[in-house]
Formats: sequence, structure tokens, C-alpha cells
Amino acid sequence: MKPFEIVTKPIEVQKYMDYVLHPSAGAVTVFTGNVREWTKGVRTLYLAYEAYIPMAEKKMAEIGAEMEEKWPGIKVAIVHRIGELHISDIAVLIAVSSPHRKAAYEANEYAIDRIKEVVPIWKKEIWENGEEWIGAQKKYPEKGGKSR
Amino acid sequence: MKPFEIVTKPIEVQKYMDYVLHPSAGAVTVFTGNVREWTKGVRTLYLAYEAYIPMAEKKMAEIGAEMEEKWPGIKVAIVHRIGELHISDIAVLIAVSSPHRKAAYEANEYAIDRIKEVVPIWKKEIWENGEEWIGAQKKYPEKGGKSR
Amino acid sequence: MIKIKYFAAAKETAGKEEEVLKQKKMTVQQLLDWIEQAYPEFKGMSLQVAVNEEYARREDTIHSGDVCALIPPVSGG
Amino acid sequence: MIKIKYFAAAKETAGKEEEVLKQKKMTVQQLLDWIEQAYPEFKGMSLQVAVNEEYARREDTIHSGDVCALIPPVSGG
Repeated sequence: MKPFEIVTKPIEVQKYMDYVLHPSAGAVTVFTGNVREWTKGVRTLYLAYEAYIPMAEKKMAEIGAEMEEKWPGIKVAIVHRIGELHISDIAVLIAVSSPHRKAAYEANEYAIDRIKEVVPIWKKEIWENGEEWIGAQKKYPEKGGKSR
Repeated sequence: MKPFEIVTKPIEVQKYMDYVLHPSAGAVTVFTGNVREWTKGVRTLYLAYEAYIPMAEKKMAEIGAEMEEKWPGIKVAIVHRIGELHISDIAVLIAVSSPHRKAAYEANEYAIDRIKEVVPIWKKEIWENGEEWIGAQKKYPEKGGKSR
Repeated sequence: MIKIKYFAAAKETAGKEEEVLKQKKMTVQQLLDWIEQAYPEFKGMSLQVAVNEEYARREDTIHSGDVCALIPPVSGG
Repeated sequence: MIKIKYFAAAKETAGKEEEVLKQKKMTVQQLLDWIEQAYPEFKGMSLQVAVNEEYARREDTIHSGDVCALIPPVSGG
């Protein structure tokens, strides 16, 4: 494993927790973003994620470096899965260890906010009646209506 | 497993993550409190945790109920280990799932704060040169000096 | 009969895990007074009392059959 | 020669994953102008351009050998 990576296989949580844990760590926070079945009344069948892989891994490593500067003493791993993901699959995982818990929470939440801003990864939602790449301007089809 | 439990064996993270995950959950946060080797310059050899087990499980379930009221739609599991714990062992784990991530972070941090306030669990730190039950009035031995 | 359970630092101070008082009825404050008389080392310790697994106030009444617990400052997590 | 990579919605709009422009030098703005001319559907799309895996400004210069990427609004996580 790499501490900042794009993968195509299911994400194993323990691997990333083990990576960040060390004898000075008193707290570990893990965030997973999972595929949710219902979004604003629309049922998702599955998601398709695509990434500009080398740039995405570079940007995730940069986020990790930003975090370690803001919260000294933490250790970070970030992994994002691409390809076809189904309900409850983990799309993204962030693991942060820290001597004390406050930094572990704050840094973790900072990471997911930054990932959503700068990492070149795209999500296409596939519903029963359509599909769409999700971007800054999210458009959801009317409930029961046709998309596109 | 029970969603709010005191255990004596090592805590398996995946078990509690699986418990809180469901198709409407888009985010899962996990916090683990781990045994840290150094605290304020004093080296911990190991910790001994004790609990008033039935009351502790009841209080953890109450915290879970408080959380579900404050952040509707979340699902919670809390487990605390007792007995002798060594460096990097997980003492406490909190898993929270939520449709959206904000609540998963907030509720998780709320849980650990409340656990430290109201759940009847006690930690004894065992150092090279002494030991002490850690309470509200924390006293650490001088570096290199004798405790008690 | 009132059962008293001692935990953590309180267990070490009392030198036992539990004991039974042959009282029919007393307040939490009276229980604490009795404990401080029986074990002077408890004086000055910050203690809460749980009655039947719930935190109790000093003025609450303990009845025969209740299970009390001496709760030193908690330090879980 | 400048390589252009298309991702996600941009890939579907261009109908291809990548192509090569026989230019020696151009600005990011000129690249975007060229793309909008070649694929009118890009007009009005919110796009960023990465040059050699780093976000670039409109006035930055692209040189022969650089790899550019059209980055629609990201939606990871």
C-alpha cells in the first residue's frame, strides 16, 4: 500500500489504520465515504468513479502534507477507490493518528473537505432512469421523472 | 456483539463498522483511543482499565440515545475494553454512520467527550517507577523522579 | 441491607470490592459519612455515588436492597 | 506537441480520452479557445486545466511536451 493512493479493489480499513498507528498515537480517526442508496429522493443503482490517477495521488499527498503542517504530530493515509461501486462500498477512506484526539478529528474533517475541492476524481451517479457526472452544479432528476 | 459494550478481548474495528453501516449511510466515522507510550514525558508501561460493567454499558447506551436524538439518522456503536492494555491497544472505539458526513464527525466527537464525563470506567497508568489511578485531578510524577 | 461496591481507587482505599450495611434506609450523604468514618482515607477524595446503576444526589434516599457504588472520578477513553 | 487528456464529462463531450496538438507553445486560454472551437459543446462548461499534473491559470504558458488535462468540477469523496 501507499499512504496516498487510488485503488480499484475494495478498501480494507484495517490496513490504513495499521499504517497510521504508532506508539505515540493516542487517537485514530477514520472516515469512510460510502455509496448511499438514496440521495434527495432519488435511488442510486451504483456509482462510477474516474480519476486522473497520478495527479489525484499527488494532490492527496499534498493534502496530507498540509495536514501534517497544520497539526504537527499526526500521521495520515488517504485512499480513494475508482471504478464501479455499489451500495455501501467505501469510495474514500481517511485515517489520521495523533497524540491527542482533537487534532485527529479536525485534521480528518479537513481532509475530506479538501479532497472534494482539489483532487481530480469524478463521480457518475447511475439511477434507474438515467445517469450523470456529478460536478459543482449538481442536478438531480425530478422524482419519478426522466433525466436528460 | 452488543452495540454498547464492555469487552476484555482486543477490539476488532471491522465488526463495529459493519454494525453501523446500512444502505442510507453515506459516511462512517470511527474513533479509537489507543494506549500511548509517552504522556507528558513519562513512559507508560501499560494501562489497567476497570469498569462498573452494567452501569458503564447502560451509560454508553444512554450516550448513544442522546446522539441519535441530536443527530437524527445516525447509527452508533461504542465499545470499551478493560483489563491490561499495552502500547497501541485500542481502549475505546466509537463508530457512527450517518447519511451525511458532518453529523458523523460531530456525533463521534460528542461521544468521546461524554464517555470521559459519565461512563464509570477507570484507568490506572503503570510506569516504570510507579502507578496511579487517573482521575479528574491528574498528577504525574516528576520526570525521572519517584511517584508516591 | 444495602450493598456497597467499591471501584478503582476506592477499592484500593477500602481494601475490598464490596460490603453490606445492615441499614434499612439512609441518604447518600449518610452513606458517605459512614464510609468516611469507616475509612478515614476517603476524606478529601472526590466521590460520586451510584444507586442501582444511576448517579444519585447527596439527598437521595437509599433503601434496603439497593446496590450502591462508590465512583471515583472516571477516566475511561 | 502538446498532449490533451479528457476526463469524466469532458471525455464524453470530446468523445475521446486524449489527443495531441501540434503546437510548440500556447497559453492555457488559447488551449481552451481551441477546444471550444473544436467541440462547441464545451461552451459554458466549468473547466480547469492541469498542466503536467498541476492546476494552471489561464495566462500560464504550455510548451511542447507538456501534458494537459481538462478537469471538470471534481466530485470525489
